[in-house]
Amino acid sequence: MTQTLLNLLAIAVPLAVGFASLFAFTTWLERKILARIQNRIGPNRISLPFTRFRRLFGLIQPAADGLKMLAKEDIVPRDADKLLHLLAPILSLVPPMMVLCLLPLELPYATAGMRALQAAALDNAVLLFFAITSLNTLAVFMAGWASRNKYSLLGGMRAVAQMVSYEIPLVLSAAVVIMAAGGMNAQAIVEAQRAQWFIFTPWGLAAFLIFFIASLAETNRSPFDLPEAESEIIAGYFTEYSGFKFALFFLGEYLAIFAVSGLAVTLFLGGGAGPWVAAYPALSCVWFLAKIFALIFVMIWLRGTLPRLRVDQLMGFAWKFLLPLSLLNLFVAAAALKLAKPWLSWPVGALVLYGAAVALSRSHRADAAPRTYSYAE
Amino acid sequence: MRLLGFGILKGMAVTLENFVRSYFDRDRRHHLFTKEYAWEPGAPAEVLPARADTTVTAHSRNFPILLHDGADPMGGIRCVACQICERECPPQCIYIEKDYDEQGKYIKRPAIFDIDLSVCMSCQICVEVCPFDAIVMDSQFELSTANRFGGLLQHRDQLLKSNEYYHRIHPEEARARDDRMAQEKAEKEAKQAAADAAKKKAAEAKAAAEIAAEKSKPEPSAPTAGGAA
Amino acid sequence: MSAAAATAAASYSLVRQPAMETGLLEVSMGPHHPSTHGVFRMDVRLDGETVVALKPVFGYLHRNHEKLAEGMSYLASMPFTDRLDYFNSMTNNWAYALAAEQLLPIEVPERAQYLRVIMAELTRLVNHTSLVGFFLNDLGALGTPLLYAFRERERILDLFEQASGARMMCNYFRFGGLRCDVPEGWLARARAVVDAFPRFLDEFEKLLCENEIVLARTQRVGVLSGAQAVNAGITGPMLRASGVNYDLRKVDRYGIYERFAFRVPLGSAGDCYDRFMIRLLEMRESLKILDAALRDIPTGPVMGNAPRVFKPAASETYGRVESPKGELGFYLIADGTTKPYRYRVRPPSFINLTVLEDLCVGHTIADAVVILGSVDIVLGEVDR
Amino acid sequence: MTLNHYLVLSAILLGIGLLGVLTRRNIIVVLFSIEILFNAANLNFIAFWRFGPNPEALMGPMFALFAIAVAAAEVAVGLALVIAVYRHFKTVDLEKLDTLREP
Amino acid sequence: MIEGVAFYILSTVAVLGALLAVSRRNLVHGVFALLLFFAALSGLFVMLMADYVAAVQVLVYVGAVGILQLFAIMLTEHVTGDDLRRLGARGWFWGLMLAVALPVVLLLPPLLNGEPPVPPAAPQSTARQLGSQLMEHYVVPLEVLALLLTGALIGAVAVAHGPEKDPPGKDRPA
Repeated sequence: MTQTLLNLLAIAVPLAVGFASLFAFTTWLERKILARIQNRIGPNRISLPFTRFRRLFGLIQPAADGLKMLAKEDIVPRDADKLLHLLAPILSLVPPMMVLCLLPLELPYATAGMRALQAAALDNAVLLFFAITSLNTLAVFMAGWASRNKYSLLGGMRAVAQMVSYEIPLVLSAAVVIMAAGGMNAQAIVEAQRAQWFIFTPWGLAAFLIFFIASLAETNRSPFDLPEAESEIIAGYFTEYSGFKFALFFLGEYLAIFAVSGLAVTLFLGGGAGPWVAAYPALSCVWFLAKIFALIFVMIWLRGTLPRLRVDQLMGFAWKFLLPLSLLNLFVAAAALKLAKPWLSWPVGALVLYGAAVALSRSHRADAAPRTYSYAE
Repeated sequence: MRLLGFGILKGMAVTLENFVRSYFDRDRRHHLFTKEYAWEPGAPAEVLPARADTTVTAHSRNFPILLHDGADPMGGIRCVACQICERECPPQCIYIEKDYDEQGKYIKRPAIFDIDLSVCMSCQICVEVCPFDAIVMDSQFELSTANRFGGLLQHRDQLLKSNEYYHRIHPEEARARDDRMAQEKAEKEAKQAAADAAKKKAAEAKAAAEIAAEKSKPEPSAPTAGGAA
Repeated sequence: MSAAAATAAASYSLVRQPAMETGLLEVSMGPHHPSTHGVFRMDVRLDGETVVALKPVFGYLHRNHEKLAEGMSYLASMPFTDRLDYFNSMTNNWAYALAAEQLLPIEVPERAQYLRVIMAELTRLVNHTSLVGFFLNDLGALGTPLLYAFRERERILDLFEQASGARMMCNYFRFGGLRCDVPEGWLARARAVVDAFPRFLDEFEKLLCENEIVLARTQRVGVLSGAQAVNAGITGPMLRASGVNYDLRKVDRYGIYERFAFRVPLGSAGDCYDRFMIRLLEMRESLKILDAALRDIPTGPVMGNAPRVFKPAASETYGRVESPKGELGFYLIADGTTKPYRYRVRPPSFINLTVLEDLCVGHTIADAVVILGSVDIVLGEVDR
Repeated sequence: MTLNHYLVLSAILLGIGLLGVLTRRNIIVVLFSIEILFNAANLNFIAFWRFGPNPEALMGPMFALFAIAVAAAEVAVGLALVIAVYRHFKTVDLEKLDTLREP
Repeated sequence: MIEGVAFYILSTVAVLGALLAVSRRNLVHGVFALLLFFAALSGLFVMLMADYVAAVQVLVYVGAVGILQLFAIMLTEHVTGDDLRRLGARGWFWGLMLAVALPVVLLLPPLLNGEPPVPPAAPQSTARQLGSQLMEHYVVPLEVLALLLTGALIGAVAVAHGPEKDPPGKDRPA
C-alpha cells in the first residue's frame, strides 16, 4: 500500500513541478523568440537582487512576473458569482495538469513498479485525454459567466463555440493514428511507431497538420487567439480577473499547450524515440521534451507572423474545411492500411488529400488572390 | 498554380529568416534597433555623452539655454534683454525683465530671464529671432523635478551655460555659429574702421578748412576758434 | 404596500436581466480604445456581430489651432503645423510655407526646392510604413509588421533629427526656403537609407501580400466606389484605391515635381486590400523620386531673400500639397498686419473619415476596426 | 461492494429524477431531471453486468454506450425544441404552455 | 476497504449533485451541479470495471451535454439563470409521494428474497473487445444509431434555426 503511494508520488511530483517550472521557462522563451523575430532584444534588464549576476539574458524575468502577479490586488467584481469566479481558474488548471500524466514519458529513474503505475499504460489513454481536455471549455464558460460582465460573457461564448467546434477535427485526426496503431494505449502507439513515425506517411502528415491546427484553436493560440482579441470590443473571458487568478489562467493555458503538443509528439513523432536512445535510455525523456519544445517554437513562430481570423471565418474553417478533410483522411488511412502496399497507396493517398484540400479551399474563397495594379502617368 | 497556404509559408519564411539572422548576420545584429537608453543607472548625472546610437545625439535639440563667453556667467552674458524672443515665442513661455544699475540706467543685461519648460515646445523660434546669438538649444533632457509648480520654471542662473559647454554638446553647430559671429564682428570692425577713417578724414578736412579760413581772415577773435575745433 | 411592491419590482427588475435576444447592442468603442488610432470614439449599434449603424465621435484632441494662429505672427504658427498630422510634420510645414509664399512671393532657391521634395518624400515613406504596420496590427498580427516598419522609420527619423534637430516636430521649413542647410554627410546617409529601403519593401510584401489570412480579412471589405469617393471629397491613396486618378503632385505640379518621372498606382476594387496595396506601391514610386532628387541636388543657399518681418498685403490664398493622407490645404486671409486675419486648414483625414459609416455598415465589428485602420486617420489633423 | 448497494443508489437517483420532472415548472430543469433518470438506468446496466452471470458478453457496457448516444441525441433535440418554444411563447414555464388544452 | 470508502464518497457526491441540480433556483448553478453528478457517476463506472464507458460518459456528458444545456439557458429567458418558481411550485406534495413510493416498490423484491449473487472474477472489458463486438454482433444497432444521430443533428438545427431573417447588411460579404 505505502509502496504504491511512494511510486505514485515519485511519478506525480516531478511531472507537476517539472511542467510548472517549464511554464516559467516557456514564457521567457516566448518573449525572447518573439523579440528576435521582431528585431528586438527581449527582456534582459532584470537582475538577481543581492548577487553580482547582472542580467543573465533576462532569465529572471518569469520570476519577476510571478512575484508581480502574487503582489497584484485580486479584484472580484461586486455582483460577480463569488464561488464560480474563484472556481473558474482552478478548473482551467486542473484538466491540463491531470492530462500530463497520460503522456508516455519514460522517467529516467523509473523502476518497474513505477512504470506499471504510469497512466500512459492505461487501455484507453487517448480517449481519457480528450475526455479531460473537454473540461477546459467549461472553465472558459464559467469564467465568462461568473464575472457578470456583458462583454466577458460574449467573449466566453465565442471561446466556447471555438473550442467545441475544433474538438471534432482534433479527435478525428487522432482516430487515424489509433486506427493505424490498433489501440489507444499511449505506450503501444509509441511502440507501433518504432519502425516509422506516423508523420512520414501521407495520411499521417495530413492528420498531424489537422491535429496541430486544431490544437492551436483548442488552446486559443496564434491565428485563433480570438478571446483576447484586443482589437475588437470583446476583451475575452478573463477581463475581470487580476492578480494570481489571472496567472492561473496563463498557467492553465501553457500546461494545455504542453499537454496537446505532448500528445502530438506521442501520436505522430514517435514519443521518446530518437538517436542514441538505445545506448542511454535516459535520453528518451530528453527527446520527448525536445520535440515538445520544437512544436512550441512553431507555435511562437506562428504567433509572430500571422494575423487573426475573424469569428465567422474561424467557424467556417473548422466546419467546412478541417472536418471534411479529417473525415476523408480517416477513409484514406483505412484504405491505405487495408491495401498495405506503400508504393501504391502513399502517392494515391497524398494526391487525393491534397486535391480535396485545394478543392475545398477553392470552393470557399474562389477569388481570394493577390491582385495586379495599373499605373497612371 | 498558387499552392494552398503558400502565402502563409512565405510569410513564415521571412520571420524565420529575421529570427535566424538576428543571431548571425553582422549588419542585422547591430541594427537590432533597440537603442540603449542614454542614462545608465549609477552613471554621474552630468552631461549625457552625445553618442550616435543613443537617445542624445549631436543634433538633438530639447530646451533653450543662455550663453555667456568667458568664465564669469554674468560677466560675459550675451543676452541684452531686448525681449524679441519673448514676443516671438509661440507658446509665450519666456519672461524677461531688464536690469538697471543704481542710477536707474538700463544696463544691457536681463535681471530676470525665466523659461517655463513645461510650456516650452522646443521649436527653436527664439534661437532664430535672437539677433545676439544669446539663446541656443540644449540636448539634455534629464530635467524632471519633484515639485510640479515651480520645478520646471528655469531661472536665469540655471539657464546660463558657457559657450565652451555649447561646443561640447553641439560641436558642428557651435563652430558654424562662432564662425558666423566672428565674421560679422570682423565686418562690423571693418565697417567701424571704415566709418572711423571716414570720420577722421572728414575731421581733418574740416580742420584743414578751418586753418585755411583762419589764414585768409585777420586775427580778431582767436580764443573762440580754438574752442570750436 | 405600494412602496414594498415598488421595491420588490425594483429589485425584481434589477435581478431580471433581459435575455440575450438579439436586440441591437449599443457599443461605444471609447476614446482610448487600443485600435482607434488616438482619441477617437465610434458609437456602434450591433445586430449580433454585424454593424447596423456607426457614428464617429471626435474632438477630444481639439487644440484650437486655427483661432490661436490668428493671434500670432505668421512664423509663430509654423511649429504648430508640426502638431497637425504628427506623422509627417515636414509635409505640413511645406503646405503652410507654400500658402504663405503665395501671399508674399519669395523666390525659393534651387537647393531648397530639392531638399523640400526630399523631405516630403521621406515623410511619405515614414507615414506609409507606419500605416501599413498599424493596419496589420489591427488585423491581429502581434506587432511583427509594425516593428519591421518602425525599424525603417527609425532610420528616417534619425535623418530628420540630423537635419532639423527634432525627430518628429521638425519645424524645418520657412517662407522662402528652409531654416538651415543639412549637415555635411547627410546626403550620403540619406542615399544609404534610400538604397536599403527596397530590401525592406520586398520583405514586407513577401510577408503579407499573399498571406491567405490577410486576403480573407481584407478583400471585399469596406468597398468604396469611385463615384462615392469623389462625391464625399475623399483625396489621397483612399481615392486612388477606388480607381480615380487624382494626385496633386501631377495635377498642381507644385515645387519641382514635374522634373521627376514617377507613376501613380491605381486600385480597381476600392476595398481595404487595395488601400493597403496602393500605399505599398506608392512607397516604391517615392523611392524613384528620392533617387533622382538625391542624385542631382545642386549646392547653394537654402533661404531666399525673405523680408525681415513677414507682413503680406491684404489678400487671400489657398495653398495645397499632396500629403501622404490626401490633399492638405491652407487657406489664409491676410489683412496687411503681421497676423493672419483667417487661418484655415483643410485636413485630409477628417474628410476621409466622413465615409466611415457607409464603409462599415453590413460588416462585422472586427471589419469595422480594419476599415478604420485602412482609412488612416491621425487625430491631430482630424481635431486640429 | 455488492449489487444491492448499487441498486439502492440508482433507486435514490431515480427518485430524485422523478422529483425534478414532476415538481419543477421550468422545461430546462425537467430536461436536467430526465438526464438524471438516464444516468440512473445506465448505472443499473453496468451494475448488473458487473455482478451478472457471464460478463464476457459485454451486454452491460454495450447497452450503456447506446443509451448514452441516444440520450445525447435526445438532449440536442429537446433543447432545440425548448429554444423554438421560447421563441414562440416567450416563456419556458410549463404552466403557461397549455394552449393544447381547450380554454 | 478502499473500495467501500470510494463507493460511499462517490455515491454521496452523485446524490448531492442530483439534488442540487433539481432544487437550485439558479439554473447555471444547477447545470454545474449536474456536471458534478455526471463526473461522480463516471467514477462509479470506473469502480465497476467499465472504464471505457466511464471515459465516454465524461466525454459525452460532461464535455458536450453540459455545454449544450448552458447554451440553452443562455438563449432562453434567464440569462442570470435564476428561475423564480421554487421547488414546491405546483402539486409538489403528490410529486414527492410518487418519487418516494416508486423506488421503494421497485427495490423490495431483490432486497427481500435473494441474497446478493457472489461477484465473479473482475471481467476485463477492453476497448478492443467492445470494438470487435460492436462491429460483429451489434452492427445493425450501430448503423441505426448512426442514422438516428444524423437525424437528430439535422432536426435540432432545423428546429432551433427558426424563420429565415432577411440578411442584415446590403453587401454582406460571402
